[in-house]
Amino acid sequence: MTSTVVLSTGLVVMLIGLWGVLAHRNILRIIISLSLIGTGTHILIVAIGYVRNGTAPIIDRALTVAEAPARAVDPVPSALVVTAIVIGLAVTAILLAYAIRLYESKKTLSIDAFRDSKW
Amino acid sequence: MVDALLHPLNIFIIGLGGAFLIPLLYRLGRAAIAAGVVLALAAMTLLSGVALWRLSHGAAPIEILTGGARPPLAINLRLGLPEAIFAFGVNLFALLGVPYILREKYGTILLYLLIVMGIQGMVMTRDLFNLFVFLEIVSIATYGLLSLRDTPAALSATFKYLTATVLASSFFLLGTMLIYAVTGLLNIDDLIASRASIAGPIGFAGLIFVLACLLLELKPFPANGWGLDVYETARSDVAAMISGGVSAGVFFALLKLLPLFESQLTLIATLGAITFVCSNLIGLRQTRTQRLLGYSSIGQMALLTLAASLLHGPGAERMTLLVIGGLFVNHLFAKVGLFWLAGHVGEARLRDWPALAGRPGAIAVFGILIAAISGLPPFPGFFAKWQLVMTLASDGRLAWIAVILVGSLLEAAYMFRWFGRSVHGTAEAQTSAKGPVGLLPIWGMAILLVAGGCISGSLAGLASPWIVAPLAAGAALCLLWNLPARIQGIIALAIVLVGGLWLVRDLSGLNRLFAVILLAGGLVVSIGCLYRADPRPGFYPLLAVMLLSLPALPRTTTNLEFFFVWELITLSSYFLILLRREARPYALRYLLFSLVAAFFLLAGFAMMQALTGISSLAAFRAAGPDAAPVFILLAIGFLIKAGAVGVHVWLPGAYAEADDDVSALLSAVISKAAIFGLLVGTYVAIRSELGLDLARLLGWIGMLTTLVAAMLAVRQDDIKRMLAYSSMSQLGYIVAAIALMSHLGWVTALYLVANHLMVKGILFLAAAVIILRTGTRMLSGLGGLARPMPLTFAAAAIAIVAMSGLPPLAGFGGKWLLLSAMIEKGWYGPALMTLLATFVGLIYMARFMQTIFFGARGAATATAGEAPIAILVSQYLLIAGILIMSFFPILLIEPVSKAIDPQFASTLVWQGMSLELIYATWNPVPTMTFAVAVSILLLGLFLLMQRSGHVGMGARGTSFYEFSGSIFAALTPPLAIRFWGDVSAATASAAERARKLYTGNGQTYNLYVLYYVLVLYAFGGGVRLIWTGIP
Amino acid sequence: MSEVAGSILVLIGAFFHFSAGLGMLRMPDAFTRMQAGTKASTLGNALILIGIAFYHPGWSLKLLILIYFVFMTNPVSSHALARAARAIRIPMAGPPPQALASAPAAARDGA
Amino acid sequence: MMQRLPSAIAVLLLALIFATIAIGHAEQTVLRPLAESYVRLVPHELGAPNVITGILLTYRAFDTLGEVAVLFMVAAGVGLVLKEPGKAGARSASDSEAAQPASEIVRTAAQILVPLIAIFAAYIIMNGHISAGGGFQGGAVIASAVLLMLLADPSHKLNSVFLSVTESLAGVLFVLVGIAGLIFAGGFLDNRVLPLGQFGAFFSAGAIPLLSVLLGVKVGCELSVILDRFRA
Repeated sequence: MTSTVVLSTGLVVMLIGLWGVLAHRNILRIIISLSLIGTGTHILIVAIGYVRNGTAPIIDRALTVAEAPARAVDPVPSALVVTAIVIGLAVTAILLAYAIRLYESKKTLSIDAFRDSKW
Repeated sequence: MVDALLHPLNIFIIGLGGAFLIPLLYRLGRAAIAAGVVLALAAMTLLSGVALWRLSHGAAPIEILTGGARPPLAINLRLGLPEAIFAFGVNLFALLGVPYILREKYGTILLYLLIVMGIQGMVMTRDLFNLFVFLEIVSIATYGLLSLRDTPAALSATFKYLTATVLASSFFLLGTMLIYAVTGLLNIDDLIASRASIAGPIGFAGLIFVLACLLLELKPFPANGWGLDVYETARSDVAAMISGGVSAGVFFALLKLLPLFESQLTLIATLGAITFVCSNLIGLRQTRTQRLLGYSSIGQMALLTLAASLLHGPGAERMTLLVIGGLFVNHLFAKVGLFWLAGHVGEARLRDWPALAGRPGAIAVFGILIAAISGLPPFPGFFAKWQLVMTLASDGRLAWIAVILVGSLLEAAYMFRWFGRSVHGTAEAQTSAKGPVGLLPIWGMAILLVAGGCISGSLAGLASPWIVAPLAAGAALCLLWNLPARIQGIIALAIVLVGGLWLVRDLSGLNRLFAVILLAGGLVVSIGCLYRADPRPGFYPLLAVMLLSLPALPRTTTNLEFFFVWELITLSSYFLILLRREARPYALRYLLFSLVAAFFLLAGFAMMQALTGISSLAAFRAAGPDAAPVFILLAIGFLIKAGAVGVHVWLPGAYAEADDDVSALLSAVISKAAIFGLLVGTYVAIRSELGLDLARLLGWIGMLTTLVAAMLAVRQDDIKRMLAYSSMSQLGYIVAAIALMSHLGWVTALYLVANHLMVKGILFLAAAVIILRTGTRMLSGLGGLARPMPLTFAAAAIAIVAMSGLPPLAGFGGKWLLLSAMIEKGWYGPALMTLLATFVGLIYMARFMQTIFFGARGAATATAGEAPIAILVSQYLLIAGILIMSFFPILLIEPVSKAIDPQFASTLVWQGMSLELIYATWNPVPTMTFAVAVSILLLGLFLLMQRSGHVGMGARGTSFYEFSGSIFAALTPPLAIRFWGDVSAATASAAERARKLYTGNGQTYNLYVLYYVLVLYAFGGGVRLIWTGIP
Repeated sequence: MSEVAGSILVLIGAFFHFSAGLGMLRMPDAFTRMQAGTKASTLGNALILIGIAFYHPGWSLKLLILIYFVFMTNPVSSHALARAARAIRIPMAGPPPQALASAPAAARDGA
Repeated sequence: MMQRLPSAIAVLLLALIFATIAIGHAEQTVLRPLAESYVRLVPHELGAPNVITGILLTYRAFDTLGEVAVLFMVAAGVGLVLKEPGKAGARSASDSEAAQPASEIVRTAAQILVPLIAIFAAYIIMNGHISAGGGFQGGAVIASAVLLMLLADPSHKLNSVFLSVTESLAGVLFVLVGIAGLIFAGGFLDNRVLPLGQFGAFFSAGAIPLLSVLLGVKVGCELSVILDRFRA
């Protein structure tokens, strides 16, 4: 149940991001929307790894080695999400760098202004 | 130890470690970076090359483990044979392309190294999430490299590319995680093994999202505007990297995940087909080089996708490897080479490309790349397409073959149009092209293509060394490029003579006859080529390829060999035609119709092989009655090449506008290749029950061609056009003779072949002389040349008599044989048409002789002298042939008859008429008397008309010809021209409409991307899933 | 009992966060939005962290450091932002005085 | 505006697909085999209490290496995209105002916070194998300290040579540790080149802490470089 709520949240965040990519004209907003899509995916990844009544897969006083397989949540999505976040950050950085250059080239951030090549 | 050093894991260690080292090397200086990156790339190339070598010699796929654990726990990679091909190809191209980036900032070099590593990671990894990581490595490196060009257009294109690919990779991540949610697995092998458990809404959506990302990264129509913009605006070496490298990685990822998408295979193939056809269609309307190449790249990737999804299945691994490997290698090297060439030439617009003119080296490499990309021999794409079509035919998937061939034709159309326009310079061109050193990497690509072609040729079963003899001769002659033209020519003819004799040495029967006729005819007519002393770069190498291919054609024993040589003839003759600037549009038309013809042949061969399971041409003799469609396909193909009426529109232009000596070769010699093909193809019809009706149709087509072409010839004012239509007309007789499918018919056909070869050789060479000496080719400007050039006049007169069917020369015998054969079969209609056509033929031939050689001397003919010695030698050798054939017909007919015998002896078509009887009916007095009577009658008719004022002999004889010309004009409306014009206009307007999809707005492109995902979901089975899933 | 108290605190904190979000959306210009975002979320953060401390008393010290951290960073960042906004002369949405009385602020949201 | 309707339809249709996912999702009640073997094997074989770090730095270290490469490339790529820092003057008209020194509040806060953040970062990096944390997270925190420093002193020039050399060295060392695993342990990037030590101790879990530190340093440098490039 819990994870379904989180998962749905992730999906909704993705949808918001998608709508933003398609509806907003401002390049910065499009970039924000793209990273929203990424964030939604990250939420979803974490939700996928959840196991009912599970806890973080870190062996400490609260979780012994023996009971870990029964109580830990799936560690794989948690590991993957780190990678995914870093990649998302990397992509956003590149996008922003290009946004700066685009603004320099035409002094506007409206995506409609950047349709130089077509057909 | 050595094995450890050669382990492919080191590719990644070198790639990553090398990239991390570059900032440190930067502190040591530029030279250190250059050395480092070259070393790293060379090492990666070496590693993948060694692996490829071992794998191709039967070694087991190399497992690459990481993290000190076995696969499901840790990430593993695998280097099998397909992976090694891709990796080695990418490494080679990266190594050759390194000069383009060495002068950039070190950040660029680092990205370059990492993108090469990342592509190989995508190729080798067996972990779904690791695939995502490598996909991102490749994408981000691309984003960085794209910044090398920072015009406003390039920046906005990059931004569109960025948003679209980020969207796509978001779907990949989402899909990966959804698949993980269902299966708990990330290892691709495990996922494939437990494919059945990836079900339900989540698993299905996961699969579709992953598939969507991979397809989107391959830039499918119509969700690919962002990709095209980048291809157009990026620096050419970066565009090459995207087209060759990045796409390769993505495609391979798709290939290895394909077992997961088994229920979507048809959908993938359909989408690939749509992209392949549409992108090549739109390519027709492009005016900018790199965008054109972009459309072509997308088309090639779609073809790869199409092939991969169609071939997918158990037991198809080897075929998949051959087809996919061949297509990939071909695309990689050719497209990368073309992109580099675009960068080298530096002209963004296609119409600026004549800057290349006057640089034979650049044009040669350009031609190689264009031929390769269009799937012509001897390059890997040719063999790959061949095998793809063969496999599809054996599965009975004929519609897919049609799609592939249509798309290929469109691609060849714009590629060769581009090439044709670039070869001849304009006055103001010769601007910005750089020195020849920059061509070195591009030559590297060309050489790799040739090497790849050799390998895939031998894999495809093309093992005989003689098959490449024409190409070897051409290549050898290329080395003599700086010798004077005539010396080159003599060497070329010597090589052809030696090579040709070697080729025909152990042939027998009909094949030997044809080989000897084609070789001897080609050599003799080619002597005429020596009259030109001006350097024509590439002429003699191409001539050698063509002349050696002609006798090689009868030598072929398998359908692949035949098709290979056939395409060589097409290609070399196209290049020869293109040598003359004015021939440009006609050369393109020639090539396109030749390719259509070739594709019909390909389809026919494929069906034949599917029917009989034999790749040998002997299959034609053993074909059963179900081979009728094969016969139809082959007959259409050969008829197009023979210039049958309706599909003849390529012929007059190509024959008339090519260089004068090339025209002679085309008409006299090359056209006979189609006749040989038709003979081979007709074997099929002989055996099939439908065959006889079809043969009758063929006969009618032949006679109609003869008649229409003769009428058209009368109307021409241009000598060469008149001769071109005359060739078409004569070919019609031959087609009709073959269609008779009787012993007598075939003897006639061969007799006519030899006759026409010699006659048309003489006449076209005469035309060449006239044009050379007078500077005009219009009948209206000529006249009275008999006196200044008596030898030419004599030669032409003999040729005309031999062609017209007047006794006593060979043409008479041919006509007589033809009529006898037709009467024998009861074909009275065609026989009547033969007579009619002969009469019409007489009109234009008389006009030809009369206008040129008699009457008042035209303005242009005042200073004319006798023909050059080379042409006279050639002509009089041919005349010797005519005389021998006329007076000793037995010398030709007996071997012909013997050669045909074995084939007909086994059939029942030959209705017992003996050879002696033929001679008996031909030689006696009544025959001769009848012939003379007819001639006298015709002459009388002619004189009568002249006296009654219809024909003014003295007044240049124009009014009669105008009169008859106008009648024939009414009888032959330009239906074919109009039809083909409409076809081409319709294609162009379809392309124009399709490209309006690309609005240039990045947001619209994102919308397309999203809709693409939705369509994939819906047609991949999602509608049913939602329908049943949500009651 | 302490869990109920903690829950209430977390809930109140969440409410402040919500109002911070609302303020970001509805406030007319950069400065007022910044103010809404900073103030409400600082308080919200603190309340939530205190609420968590009720759940896990053992974490109190760490949470206290966190609260300190939030109190340090939030105002500083919003200050820096505001200063930057003023430096590049982002206009303030100052309504004319007479309009202030009649029209509700919501009608002029800057979205 | 013409696109609003098709966009809305597209998003709605995608929402329908997403709805099937949300409806079809069933929370797991037990770990699946692969996940379970990770939970069992990481403490046992790798000696790392934090299973996630164990996965990240050994079993899926190849991914991590790729990620490092991604960040490395972004640092280079952003530099390429935003080339010619000399053109910064043309970049915005209000450049002169933007370059004014930071206010005292920011400077003071930076003085207090930067050391705090740095300590926190070190803690996160060094405890990655024992508790929540790790190289990436720590590296990001380092970068936030750098960002704060830059805010406090906008004219401050980062020592980009130092950063790039450090970053490269860290990367090279990471690969070298991987090669060491290839030679001395089970395979490329195997952490068992160093003794596993006592479970849960600070120096334990083989090469994981070392890799963590390298990662933290590298990520911190890379992010700082990226920030610096954007500032230009």
